[in-house]
Amino acid sequence: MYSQKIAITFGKFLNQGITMAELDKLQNIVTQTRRDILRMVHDVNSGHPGGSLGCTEFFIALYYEIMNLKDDFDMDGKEEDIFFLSNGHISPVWYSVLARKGYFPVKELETFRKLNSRLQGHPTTHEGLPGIRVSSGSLGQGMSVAIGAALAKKLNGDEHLVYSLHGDGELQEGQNWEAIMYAAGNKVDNIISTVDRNGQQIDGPTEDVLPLGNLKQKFEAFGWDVLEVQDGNNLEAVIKGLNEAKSRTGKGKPVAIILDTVMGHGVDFMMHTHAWHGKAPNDEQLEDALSQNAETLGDY
Amino acid sequence: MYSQKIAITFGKFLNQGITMAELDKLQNIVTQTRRDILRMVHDVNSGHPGGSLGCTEFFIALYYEIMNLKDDFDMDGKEEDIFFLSNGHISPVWYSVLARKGYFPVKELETFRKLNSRLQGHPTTHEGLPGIRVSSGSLGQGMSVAIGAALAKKLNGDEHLVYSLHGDGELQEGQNWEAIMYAAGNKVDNIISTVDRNGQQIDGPTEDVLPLGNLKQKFEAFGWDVLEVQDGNNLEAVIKGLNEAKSRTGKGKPVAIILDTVMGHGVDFMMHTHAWHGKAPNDEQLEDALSQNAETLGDY
Amino acid sequence: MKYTDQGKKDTRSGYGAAMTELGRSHPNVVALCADLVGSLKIEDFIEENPKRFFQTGIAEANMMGIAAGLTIGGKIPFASTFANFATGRVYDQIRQSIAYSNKNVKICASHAGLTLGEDGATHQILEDIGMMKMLPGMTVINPCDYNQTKAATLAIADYEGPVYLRFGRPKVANFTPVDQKFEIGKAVLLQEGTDVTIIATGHLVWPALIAADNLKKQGISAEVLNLHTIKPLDEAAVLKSVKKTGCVVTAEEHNFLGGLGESIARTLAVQHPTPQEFVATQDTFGESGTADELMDKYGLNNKAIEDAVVRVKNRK
Amino acid sequence: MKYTDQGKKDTRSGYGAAMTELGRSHPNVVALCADLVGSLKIEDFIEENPKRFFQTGIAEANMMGIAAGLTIGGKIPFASTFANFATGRVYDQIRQSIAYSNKNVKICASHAGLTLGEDGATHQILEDIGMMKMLPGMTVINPCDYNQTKAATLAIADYEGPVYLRFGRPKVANFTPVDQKFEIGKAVLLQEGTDVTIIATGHLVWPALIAADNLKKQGISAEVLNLHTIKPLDEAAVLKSVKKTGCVVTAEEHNFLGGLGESIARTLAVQHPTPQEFVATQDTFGESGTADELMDKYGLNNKAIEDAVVRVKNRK
Ligand SMILES: Cc1ncc(C[n+]2csc(CCOP(=O)(O)OP(=O)(O)O)c2C)c(N)n1
Ligand SMILES: Cc1ncc(C[n+]2csc(CCOP(=O)(O)OP(=O)(O)O)c2C)c(N)n1
Ligand SMILES: [Mg+2]
Ligand SMILES: [Mg+2]
Repeated sequence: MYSQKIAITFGKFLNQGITMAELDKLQNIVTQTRRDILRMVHDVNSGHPGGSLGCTEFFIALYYEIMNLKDDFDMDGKEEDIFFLSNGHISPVWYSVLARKGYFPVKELETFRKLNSRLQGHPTTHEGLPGIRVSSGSLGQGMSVAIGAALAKKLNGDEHLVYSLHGDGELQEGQNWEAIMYAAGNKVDNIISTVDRNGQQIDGPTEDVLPLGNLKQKFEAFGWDVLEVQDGNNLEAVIKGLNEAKSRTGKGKPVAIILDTVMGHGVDFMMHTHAWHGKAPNDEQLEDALSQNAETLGDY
Repeated sequence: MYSQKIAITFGKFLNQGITMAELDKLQNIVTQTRRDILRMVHDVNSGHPGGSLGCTEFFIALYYEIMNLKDDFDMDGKEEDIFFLSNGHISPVWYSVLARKGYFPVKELETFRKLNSRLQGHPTTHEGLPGIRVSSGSLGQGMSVAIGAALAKKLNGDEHLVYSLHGDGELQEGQNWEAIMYAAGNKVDNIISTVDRNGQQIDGPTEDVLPLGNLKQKFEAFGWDVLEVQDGNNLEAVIKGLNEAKSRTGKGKPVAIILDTVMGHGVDFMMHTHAWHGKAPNDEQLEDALSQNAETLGDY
Repeated sequence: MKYTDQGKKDTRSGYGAAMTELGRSHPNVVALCADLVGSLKIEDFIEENPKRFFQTGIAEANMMGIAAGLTIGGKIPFASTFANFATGRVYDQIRQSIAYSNKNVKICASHAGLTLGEDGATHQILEDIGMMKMLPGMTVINPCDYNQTKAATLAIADYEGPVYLRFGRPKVANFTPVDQKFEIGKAVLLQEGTDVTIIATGHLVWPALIAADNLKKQGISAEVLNLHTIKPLDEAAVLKSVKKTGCVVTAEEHNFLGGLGESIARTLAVQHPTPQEFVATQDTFGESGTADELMDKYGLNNKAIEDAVVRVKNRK
Repeated sequence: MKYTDQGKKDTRSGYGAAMTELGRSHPNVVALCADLVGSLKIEDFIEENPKRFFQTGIAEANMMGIAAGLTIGGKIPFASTFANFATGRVYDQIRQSIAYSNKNVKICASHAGLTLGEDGATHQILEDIGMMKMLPGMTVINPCDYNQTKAATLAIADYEGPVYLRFGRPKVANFTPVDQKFEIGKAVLLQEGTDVTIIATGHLVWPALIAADNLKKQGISAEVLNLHTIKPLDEAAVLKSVKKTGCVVTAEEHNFLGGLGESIARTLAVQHPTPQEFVATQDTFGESGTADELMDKYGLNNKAIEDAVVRVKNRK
């Protein structure tokens, strides 16, 4: 079961290194996840590969090295770390990681975005998919929910952490800044919110569409402790960054990670452009993309 | 008509002083406005004196010294400066100023918050009250509207400015930060947005309710040019601040004024507390309050 | 009349009183508010349970999201503010993070309708019932007086699932029995009659009773249903009554578009087409004025109900 | 059938095409979008009028406020995004800054209803008609095909006042005459009949025509009204038809709560109580799937309309 691995690796880091062998193993999972993403969106000719591919290392780091998870999924998530995906459109990467961690059968990935599936276009609790605690898809709502869950943990005397992920374009939604202001003002210091700073959104580069500028400065002006992780597609760097963030929790400030990623990472023709934000590859493109990410753990 | 005064004073300042005699005259209007506010809210035993009293100097400065206004009111406001009140609950001060500037009969102030009045609890265009261009009252919407009007001015080649006023508590609404991000990103540099930094909101001091912290730093992190005016209840300081802000327009950045005011200013027992945010004085309290603000121009 | 006013009280104070009780009886109940603690009458809850209260400042969207998050970990959040800011301001947040996510959040909304008075139209939501009833899985409740609001607040704490509870600001007749249990989704037959069914909700229930009384003097026998739960709709009670009387007047402090009246019209159109009249606002915004002035001007009183009854009876 | 599909097209492209024309003909028309330019098909407008386009990023509330502000100075803003984010996300902003302020803003919403498909429930608003119809002064339009969406977009530019225009993503039959002028508030009688009135809007109009055709083969004569304007409601057209046929089926890509169906039920309850059946979603969220799969699963097709007709005829 997925928690086995966790039982072994949990608590191992915190300013410690990770062995090359372990990294290799995780890297294989990263590659397989990319294949899953590509095959899922291709199969239904819809969905969001760009952000998913860019956040793959983050998800693998989080679920395999960072979070302390219980054996079985329950909605309350007491006495374990919990994660919220606010930018719900990158559901493919989450579904792949959840499936391969054992939350539900890997085979079920083939139902993605199809009628009667638990793997809805955007993540939802409505169909009872294990691993998911709130619906997302309409942007800008996830940080508020994560804060609520973090407050519940405090009330419950539960020292585990709450993680959340947000698109950079998503930060244009004002609700985020309500949440950001709230979390700092109320010392919600058991939350680590990561921003997928890929610099892209649907209509183009974020700085063309509506400049976000210096996000570190903005979060800091709102009272957060902010960490910038430059290479968000380097697994080791991501793990290190997340561990560093972890070490900054419990100090009276919420913690943000500005994670520089490349949209479409791992597929050369999808990288550095918003073109693949929400577009699936055709047969030929899929073949090309998969050839750049060789099967490691077996396709679903 | 109200524009006469303007015709004389417009363009006089911009880093210039104001004579003592002129100041005295304006100060008299300030005092009368305070009387109007108090009498209006007392009469209907409802409305918001605290913020109104705190922003009186701002309104008098704006309408008598700063804005360039046309003779007659029209909705489009082309070729004149225009003003938006986002924190609509402080309508009493605006109504008094508009009436005494000639937008509508001073006598009409006595209809405030009564059935069938044009002077609704919160400002509205719905009843056709001259001087008002959009409804407010539901907080957080005014800056977006002001930006829209500023963009229209740019499209129309109209070099006049757009002014807006916002409560400090109001800045907790996320829509403001959407607007703040937009205005900077799109170089809306024909807008001057003032924040009534009275440090109070309904449930208490802003820093207790939900800390706003350093507002200058926040606006600057979002790309605005920010001016702090320490004594927002000193008419000269306010005029100076507004003129300084004016001189900073047209330089590629939206301009914000953080105006330190005292809620309830001018009435000793109303000052420095949120208690009078939305409460009317009783008969005795009114008498006391009016005795601190002697009639100058004649009550309505 | 068989009901007597035990003394005028505001329904929001019924909410506040119940919150105080829930604070003592239900350790998992938490409260949220967006800078309107005094208006929501939850000072006692906060004083007794400071750690179980979350002040979000003027940020209703964030409040709804935090409420959703608090359910994860077993809390039962009561998120409260003015009705406009508890619905229209945050519809999409309620929709996704609460309704579609099936979170056990209680959205508690004061100052609904016209009767908050002088603040005027920006604060007078007349569309909240319509909005909330359209959300799949949402329970929509509009109690009629202090006692019933208190009972409803207690009841929804023990009900699992999202709820919209709507109440108001003015002091109105408090006439339901102090110990009457609140049954979600079950209309209360207040008065039996044979000539017409009056289905009222919220602040219109008391005027409906007065109307029934006045109508009796004119020889018209009106049945009065207190439809405190607009969703799920007690179709059985509605149909039973309407089949007997043959015509219906609905009365609500809401736009006649989208509200309780249209729910009844729909139910009847599908099951038993019946002449109906709507006592409701007529697709206008509200305005400043006292509660009573407004109810009179916008035709939300016993007189309007009586007139509607006469109209609808003639259409049988 | 007397209508022929001129070739399947998406209604949103009708919007885009009209925007291109308005860009050339109406110098005061400006466009806004919240990071969904491609989905709204306004690339041509933007290319030809870069200064008259405002990209707000993912900030719909701000977009609505800016649109309101742009009217001050004489602009005619077309603010466009997905229907969910154009309504529920910004209801209070529309309410105060646009509707209550009576601003000449056109809210143009694509991807309404189920038929946007795979994105699922968070994007599938089925409550927008209900929300927008409850706003005093709002005009609510849901055209049925590419040609009509284009005509409606052109028409609202010349109409003074706030408008909600709702259209969709899938390619559907394009069958209304290419040069048919769009008359706001005037239902189009597509097919005369005597046994039943089918009142359809949006994507349900074409299925309604197919249903009428099939019903004819069974000897049932159905009248079909294209009710493209839900508000103001063409009560005269509705009543005229229903008084003739004696029963009605409403069909809409919307929750049966709060939408067109309830508007009809209300109108009839007050003026002419009539058996009615609702073809609409049954108070559920949507889900992922292709447009066709979803319309079938949720009972929004000609078959569902035919069944409803048979049911309602038996209730006459
Ligand atoms: C409230 C809301 N508005 C608009 C959308 C449509 N939308 C989906 S993804 C997206 C762009 C998101 O940009 P970003 O957060 O940077 O994610 P990325 O494209 O980098 O994956 C938009 C506008 C939405 N889902 N929710
Ligand atoms: C969206 C919204 N939420 C809540 C309210 C209720 N309300 C009116 S004034 C106010 C406090 C405003 O604080 P601030 O902006 O600092 O104004 P001040 O009290 O200083 O006048 C609140 C919460 C409102 N009008 N609009
Ligand atoms: Mg991005
Ligand atoms: Mg303040």
